[in-house]
Amino acid sequence: MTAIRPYGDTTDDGMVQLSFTLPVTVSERAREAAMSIARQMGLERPQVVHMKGMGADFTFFVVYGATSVSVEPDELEVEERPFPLLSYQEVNRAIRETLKRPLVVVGACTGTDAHTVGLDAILSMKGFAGDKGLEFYSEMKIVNLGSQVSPEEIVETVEREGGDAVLISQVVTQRDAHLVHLRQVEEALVDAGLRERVVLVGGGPRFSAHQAAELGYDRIFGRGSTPSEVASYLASQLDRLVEFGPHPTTHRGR
Amino acid sequence: MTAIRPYGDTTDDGMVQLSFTLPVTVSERAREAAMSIARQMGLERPQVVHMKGMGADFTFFVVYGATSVSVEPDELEVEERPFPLLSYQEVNRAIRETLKRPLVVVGACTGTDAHTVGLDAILSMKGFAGDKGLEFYSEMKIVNLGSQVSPEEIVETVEREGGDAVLISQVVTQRDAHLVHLRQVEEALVDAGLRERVVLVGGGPRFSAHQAAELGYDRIFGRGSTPSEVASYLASQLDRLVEFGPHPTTHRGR
Amino acid sequence: MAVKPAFQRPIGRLPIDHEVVDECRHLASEIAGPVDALARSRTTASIERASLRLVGVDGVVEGTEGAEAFPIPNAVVDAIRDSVGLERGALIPFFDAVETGCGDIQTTAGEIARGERTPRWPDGVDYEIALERATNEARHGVDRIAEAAELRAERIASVGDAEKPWFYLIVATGNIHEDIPQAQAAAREGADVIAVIRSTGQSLLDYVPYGATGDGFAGTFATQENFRLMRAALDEVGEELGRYVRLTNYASGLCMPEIAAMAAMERLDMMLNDCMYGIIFRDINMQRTFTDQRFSRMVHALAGIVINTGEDNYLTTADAIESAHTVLASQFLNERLALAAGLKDEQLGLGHAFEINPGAPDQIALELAHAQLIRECFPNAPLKYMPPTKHMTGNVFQGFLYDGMFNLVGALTGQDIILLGMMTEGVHTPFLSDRDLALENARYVFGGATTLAGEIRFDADGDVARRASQVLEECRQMLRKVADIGMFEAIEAGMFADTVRTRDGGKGLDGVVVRGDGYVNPVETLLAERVGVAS
Amino acid sequence: MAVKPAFQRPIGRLPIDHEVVDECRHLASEIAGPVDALARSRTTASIERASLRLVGVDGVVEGTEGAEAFPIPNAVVDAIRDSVGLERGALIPFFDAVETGCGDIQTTAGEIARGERTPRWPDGVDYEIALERATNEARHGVDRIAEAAELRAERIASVGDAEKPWFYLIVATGNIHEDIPQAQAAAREGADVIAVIRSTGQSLLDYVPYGATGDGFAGTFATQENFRLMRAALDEVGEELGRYVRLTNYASGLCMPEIAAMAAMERLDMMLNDCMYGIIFRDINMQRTFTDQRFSRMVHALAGIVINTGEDNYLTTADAIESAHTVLASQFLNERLALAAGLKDEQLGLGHAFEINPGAPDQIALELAHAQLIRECFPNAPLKYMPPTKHMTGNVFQGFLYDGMFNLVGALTGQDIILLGMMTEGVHTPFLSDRDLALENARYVFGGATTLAGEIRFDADGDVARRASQVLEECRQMLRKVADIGMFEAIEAGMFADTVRTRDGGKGLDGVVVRGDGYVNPVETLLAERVGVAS
Ligand code: B12
Ligand code: B12
Ligand SMILES: Cc1ncc(COP(=O)(O)O)c(C=O)c1O
Ligand SMILES: Cc1ncc(COP(=O)(O)O)c(C=O)c1O
Repeated sequence: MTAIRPYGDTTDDGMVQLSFTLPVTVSERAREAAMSIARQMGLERPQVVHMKGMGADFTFFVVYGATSVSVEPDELEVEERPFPLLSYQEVNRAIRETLKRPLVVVGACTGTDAHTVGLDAILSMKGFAGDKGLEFYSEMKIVNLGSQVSPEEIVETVEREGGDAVLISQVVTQRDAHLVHLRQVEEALVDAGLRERVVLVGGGPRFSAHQAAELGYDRIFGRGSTPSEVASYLASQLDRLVEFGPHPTTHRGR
Repeated sequence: MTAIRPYGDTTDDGMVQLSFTLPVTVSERAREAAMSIARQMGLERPQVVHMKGMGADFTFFVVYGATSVSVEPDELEVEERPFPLLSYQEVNRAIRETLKRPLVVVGACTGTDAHTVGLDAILSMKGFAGDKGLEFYSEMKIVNLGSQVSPEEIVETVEREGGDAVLISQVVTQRDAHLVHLRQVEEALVDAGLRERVVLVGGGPRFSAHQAAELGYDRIFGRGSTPSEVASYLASQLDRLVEFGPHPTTHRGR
Repeated sequence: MAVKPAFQRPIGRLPIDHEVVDECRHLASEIAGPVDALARSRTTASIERASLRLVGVDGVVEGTEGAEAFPIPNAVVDAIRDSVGLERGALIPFFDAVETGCGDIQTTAGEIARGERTPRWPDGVDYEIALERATNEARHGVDRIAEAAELRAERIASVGDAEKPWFYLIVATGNIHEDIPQAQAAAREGADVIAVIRSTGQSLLDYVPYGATGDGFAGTFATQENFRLMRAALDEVGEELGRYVRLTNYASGLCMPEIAAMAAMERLDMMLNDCMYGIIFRDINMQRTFTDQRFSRMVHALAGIVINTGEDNYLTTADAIESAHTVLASQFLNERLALAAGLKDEQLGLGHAFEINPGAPDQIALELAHAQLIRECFPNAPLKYMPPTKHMTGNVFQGFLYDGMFNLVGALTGQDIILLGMMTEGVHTPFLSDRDLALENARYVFGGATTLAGEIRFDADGDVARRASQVLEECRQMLRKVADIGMFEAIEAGMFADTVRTRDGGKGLDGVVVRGDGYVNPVETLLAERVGVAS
Repeated sequence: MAVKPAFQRPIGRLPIDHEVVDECRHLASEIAGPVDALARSRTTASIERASLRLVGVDGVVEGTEGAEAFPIPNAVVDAIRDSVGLERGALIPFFDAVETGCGDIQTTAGEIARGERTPRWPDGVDYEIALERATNEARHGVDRIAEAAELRAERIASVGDAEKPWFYLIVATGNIHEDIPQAQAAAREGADVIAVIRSTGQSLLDYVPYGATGDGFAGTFATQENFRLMRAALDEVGEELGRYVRLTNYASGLCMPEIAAMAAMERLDMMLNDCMYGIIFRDINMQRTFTDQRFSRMVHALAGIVINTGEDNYLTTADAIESAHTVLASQFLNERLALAAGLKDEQLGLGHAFEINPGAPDQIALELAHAQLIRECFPNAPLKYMPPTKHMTGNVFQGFLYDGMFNLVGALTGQDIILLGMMTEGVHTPFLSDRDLALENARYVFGGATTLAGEIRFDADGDVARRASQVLEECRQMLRKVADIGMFEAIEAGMFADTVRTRDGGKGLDGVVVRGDGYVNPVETLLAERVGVAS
């Protein structure tokens, strides 16, 4: 398949819609400034179709124009899910046969983030979009710490409960809060010498799978993820867990 | 003043909103394709916040991201109106004193364009946004040919009426209809040897003053133009008209 | 896609005076009488061409092509006009040529077009022979129209019909091959009706372009082949969706009768057809338009086509508050002239629009009043409600909201056909995504508010009720004036859209012919007979 | 900007059973009784700190800075807790130190904070002296609160007040210096109320950050200095616009009493203050929150501050149709506990929200039913209506439409305070342009539909009326259950938002102290006296 371009109403017309604010008083000069921004972004014959002053110091613009960039979808490497999607039974069986004990999952919203709906969608019975949550899996033990949990509490819990998987949720992204907070948990686990013993998973609406490496996580789930995807992923990591043998602290945990 | 950048909620964050369609089936691959388009347009850390399939062959995207481009408004040359804005009386006086006869204005929507509201806004008594139209000026004679007028009819009318100014409106821009049609009128006037004798003015919502030269027009008016601006412009061109002396055909015209 | 809640037409919600409504209807038929009489006393080049097309004349003169291709029906009618004149119609001279020639319709038409044969007016037996052949062929032609209606009914019965309200979307790329995928995408996302907008200026062409075209400006040429291609594409997607997808085009213009005939033959489902649009908005001669609209409407009537009238156009130039009553007045006239041409109430897609200045105080309340008033005046008509256009700017966000409020008023007042607004109305002809967003908008609003139509009431002495009665009264006053001076005089006096048109001015007068005695047009006679109106 | 049409609160539009409403009120006071008793029998570290702040203790301990700066009021209360305990309140030990020391409040506070002096419990004359000084200073402090109310009234009288409904907009950059220009731009485009959202997690801090801050996450720290700066900026733009612009912040959290006091001193106009939000949504100990909410509400009452309750939060986690009645139930409880703390009906900005799934059938009709029901139940409260959030996605166009329908329902049901929705709710904290578009949206809808509020009626046995009665009945059932088992037990049983909280669980219990006999707090006593409730 060949390269494609944005489509307005004719193949390859390249039409896109753009809107933005400039910190400048509304005026013809402002319009030209917007045109210049649009051109610098590669739009041909851009049209400022709307210009509105907001207070004395800002102006909002809506622009339409044609971009010449194109993309070959087939050339892109899109990561296909590197693990098979399993059924409820398959996941339970895998845990029973490979791990030979319940899989302990510790979940939390860390830092100052109090958005628990996403994490609950993955963990709680109720689940998400008709897909039951991890609490529903007979072979898993879920410890849902809820919101605004500090890295220290998470580490303690992993030790106490003998956590196999750690699930961290971050929803607030302003000023990169989500990256900062995920890293803090990862570091705390490293410091506690637990990092290799657990499957570390992060998630939230503004993440994409790519980011796992840079954050030091085993896997990252983005918007719309389902519990079964998460369960299937955990099942795919069981061998690794077995390798490490039982948690040193597990017995305390039970 | 220094360079400015698009403003989301923090100075210089460079945030812009973008939306477009790609002729591809909705999928993760489609999302990546959109990301690629956004990056090629210079957006840093673009986020595809919305992706929707439209039928089987197209997908719509909404993207937010930060652009690094900036602009220095003061550096831009913005054409300041090259003629003074005159009052109703001043315009009439100028015509009386300089031209010493009524100024004959021929207006038309040419080609297949039937959008007369814009031209009427400039020509008719009623005018535009509370600003009376050219018919209201005692020293002007207005011949409004209305819609879908051929270049030939326009030339004939200019000859018959002894037109001093020719006002052409074009609203439909699809497939550059407006440019094509304006040029046709200009060429017809050239062929008839009338081009230098008349002030040739074009207008429509999608034009900008810049385009006059390339189209061979004396002046182009864009969206939101007012009759007084047009009247003032015509008044600024009287000397030129005088130079050419009376229209060869004028007498036939009266 | 969310299923539409049960559609209903809320009636009896406003305390309007029905005697005033009755008087308006009475005035309208008084006014329409002379117009219909004029139409029955004349024929036009386009009516004769349409009749020839219905008996099988088609194609273009060799050597001519593209948008400029010269149609054989035009060549034949011109030849007949130049030889024997059109006062007695074109069919007799034409079938005389067929019968005295090789007997084949298309071949003979080609010969006449190339000037190889000169038509004559036959007498005696020749006349009888020509008349008999003409009558037989006319019967086939008229049957073909009726069959289109049956075929539509069958298809709907087999694939299933769309629920009301019908979401009506426009495609306008200029190229039928871009139009098709866009129309199909729209249908898949919920469009019930697809309208292919015509290229600018086609309405002023005195012939119909030929074949599949890709060179329209801001619209695609209306050609029989383009009709066929789009109808087939929609049938295909209709099968896929289990929902019959309707197709619309524009009859108005210098070729109303011919385009109406083509639409009937290609099984289009709706046609823009207004008794005055051409006169007021395209400066087409009034005798031409009045005569053509009658013939084209008889064709629509028999073909089971729903007509869409163009009252929305009044509000694109005039103020929607000041001129609200002109819309209503025009609807009463369109209704009357439609019934006179054999159309049934169920075929009257009377048009109106949501065009009040968004900055005007209480605009939403006023739009509700206007839309509900029209609903109450025409309880059995499938009303066509048009979205905001004039006040749409480049602020596509705000525009999307206006379209949402339009949808809401449409839902609350039970409008049947909803022409979905485009957020980019103020910018460009619709993008594929504009249409898709418009459908999402409509699904949300109609899904959420349709049942309210059944249970909302308006305070009997509130502003909405007051406004509705006021508009109705202004309409009565206007119709009384028109009735006083007569329709032609009213148009000459600029009483419609402040536009002055004279009886003999405008385009296309040369194509109007007063029927001489001995005028014969079996197609027209049979049509009138079938739809039950005087020929 | 279009002027708002005359605001009205449509009442008596639904045939709801007012005996049920009365029973709900009755049940609410039954339920609230023990809660108020508990609050009157306890004090908290934050109440004592708030009292100290009101008598003039401020500042942070030298050497500590930024978001981590440790406030002197905390240091003083900690010192008193460690020396003599808080059972009898902090004011007597503190003023004893003042009187036996240099006599200056702030100096003495500094000394105690630095550990240079250890507070003691004075006896005999010393006690009398300390009490007298405490009482005098308390009187000044309480006067200062009352003066804020007067000053507001004067300013409104001089610059002019905003018309209802009030458009409420949020700024949330994290940096007060970015917040200010954005708030001013919003005010210039029509914002009547500006809310500065707090940095995430501030509600769990057991101290109030100090000074002007720029390092908040998704919100700006609530500090007295930030309050002052924004209030001044809004006064400035208010002068310019000839319209008093209101300022809002959040009291809820571990420092409710202190933030309430700061808000009063800096003349904020509204405060988010809910009797249960901290317990349910922030896992703050219930004794702490119930005790703190009472003190903070007495402060608001005297300061003429309108409280905003947080019922909208129930719908961000639960389904808006299933849980509609929980919103109403919570409103009855918030109302009761507010009146018990001296607030007047006009100060009760009871919250609710437009959160029904946009895909649900008849969602617009259902939202109308819910909003109108609440309007009918609380005819004198300045209701605060919250926009869609949960179902807002990255489709900003569709989101803009949802916000428009929210505005419409707000207009039709006469909601007083409209928190304008952001089309980018599903994406990021508001951009400056998001706010401006939201205002344009609101001007259009309220300008166009407000008068309809006066004249729309609903079919007495239609879905809207039926739905309203159903929700009211479900609310009664819930309140009956709560009344049966008691409030604390109900929360322990997870009857609110399916969230289980125990009496001794959650954050901040360590700051709760049962008042011993001999508890003295002139600030609290005077406040109760002034607002006319039992101390
Ligand atoms: C509900 C909500 C709230 C509720 C939260 C209730 C609760 N108990 O969770 C309340 C009202 C308390 C709230 C408060 C605030 N909120 Co809030 N809130 C939302 C809202 C409306 C919906 C979020 C939601 O529930 N989504 C539904 C869930 C199912 O989706 P999800 O979180 O994406 O989760 C899915 C995936 O991401 C993934 N996933 C998520 N986590 C994890 C974890 C793992 C391990 C895995 C595998 C997968 C996974 O799986 C889930 C299922 O598919 C959004 C706006 C919006 N429409 O998105 C704003 C939003 C998230 N909130 C926002 C803000 C700023 C706040 C506040 C900070 C505002 C303030 N200063 O007061 C406060 C403070 C809260 C805090 N301290 O963090 C912003 C965040 C902006 C940003 N990008 O930084 C948003 C986007 C609104 C906005 N535009 O401003 N909020
Ligand atoms: C009203 C209208 C109509 C009316 C026109 C009635 C009439 N007598 O004019 C009707 C219903 C007939 C109509 C029909 C069509 N329309 Co139309 N119409 C509009 C609409 C809604 C408003 C235009 C308008 O009146 N603006 C108000 C005037 C005052 O503004 P203006 O034209 O910009 O004029 C100002 C300036 O531009 C300037 N100016 C303009 N001309 C001149 C000339 C001179 C000399 C000077 C100095 C200044 C000047 O001064 C004016 C005052 O400031 C626009 C959508 C929109 N909201 O813009 C679509 C629009 C212009 N129409 C459009 C189309 C495609 C059509 C059709 C071709 C559709 C079809 N295929 O059927 C038809 C055919 C008409 C034809 N043959 O040209 C498209 C054009 C797309 C494009 N950019 O190419 C638009 C943008 C709608 C859309 N998004 O699809 N239309
Ligand atoms: C009744 C009617 N006919 C035809 C048209 C289109 O006409 P034209 O093709 O002349 O632009 C319209 C457009 O609004 C209309 O309302
Ligand atoms: C009543 C109430 N208080 C406080 C807040 C903000 O709380 P926090 O600062 O804990 O996010 C909200 C937010 O929705 C609220 O509704």
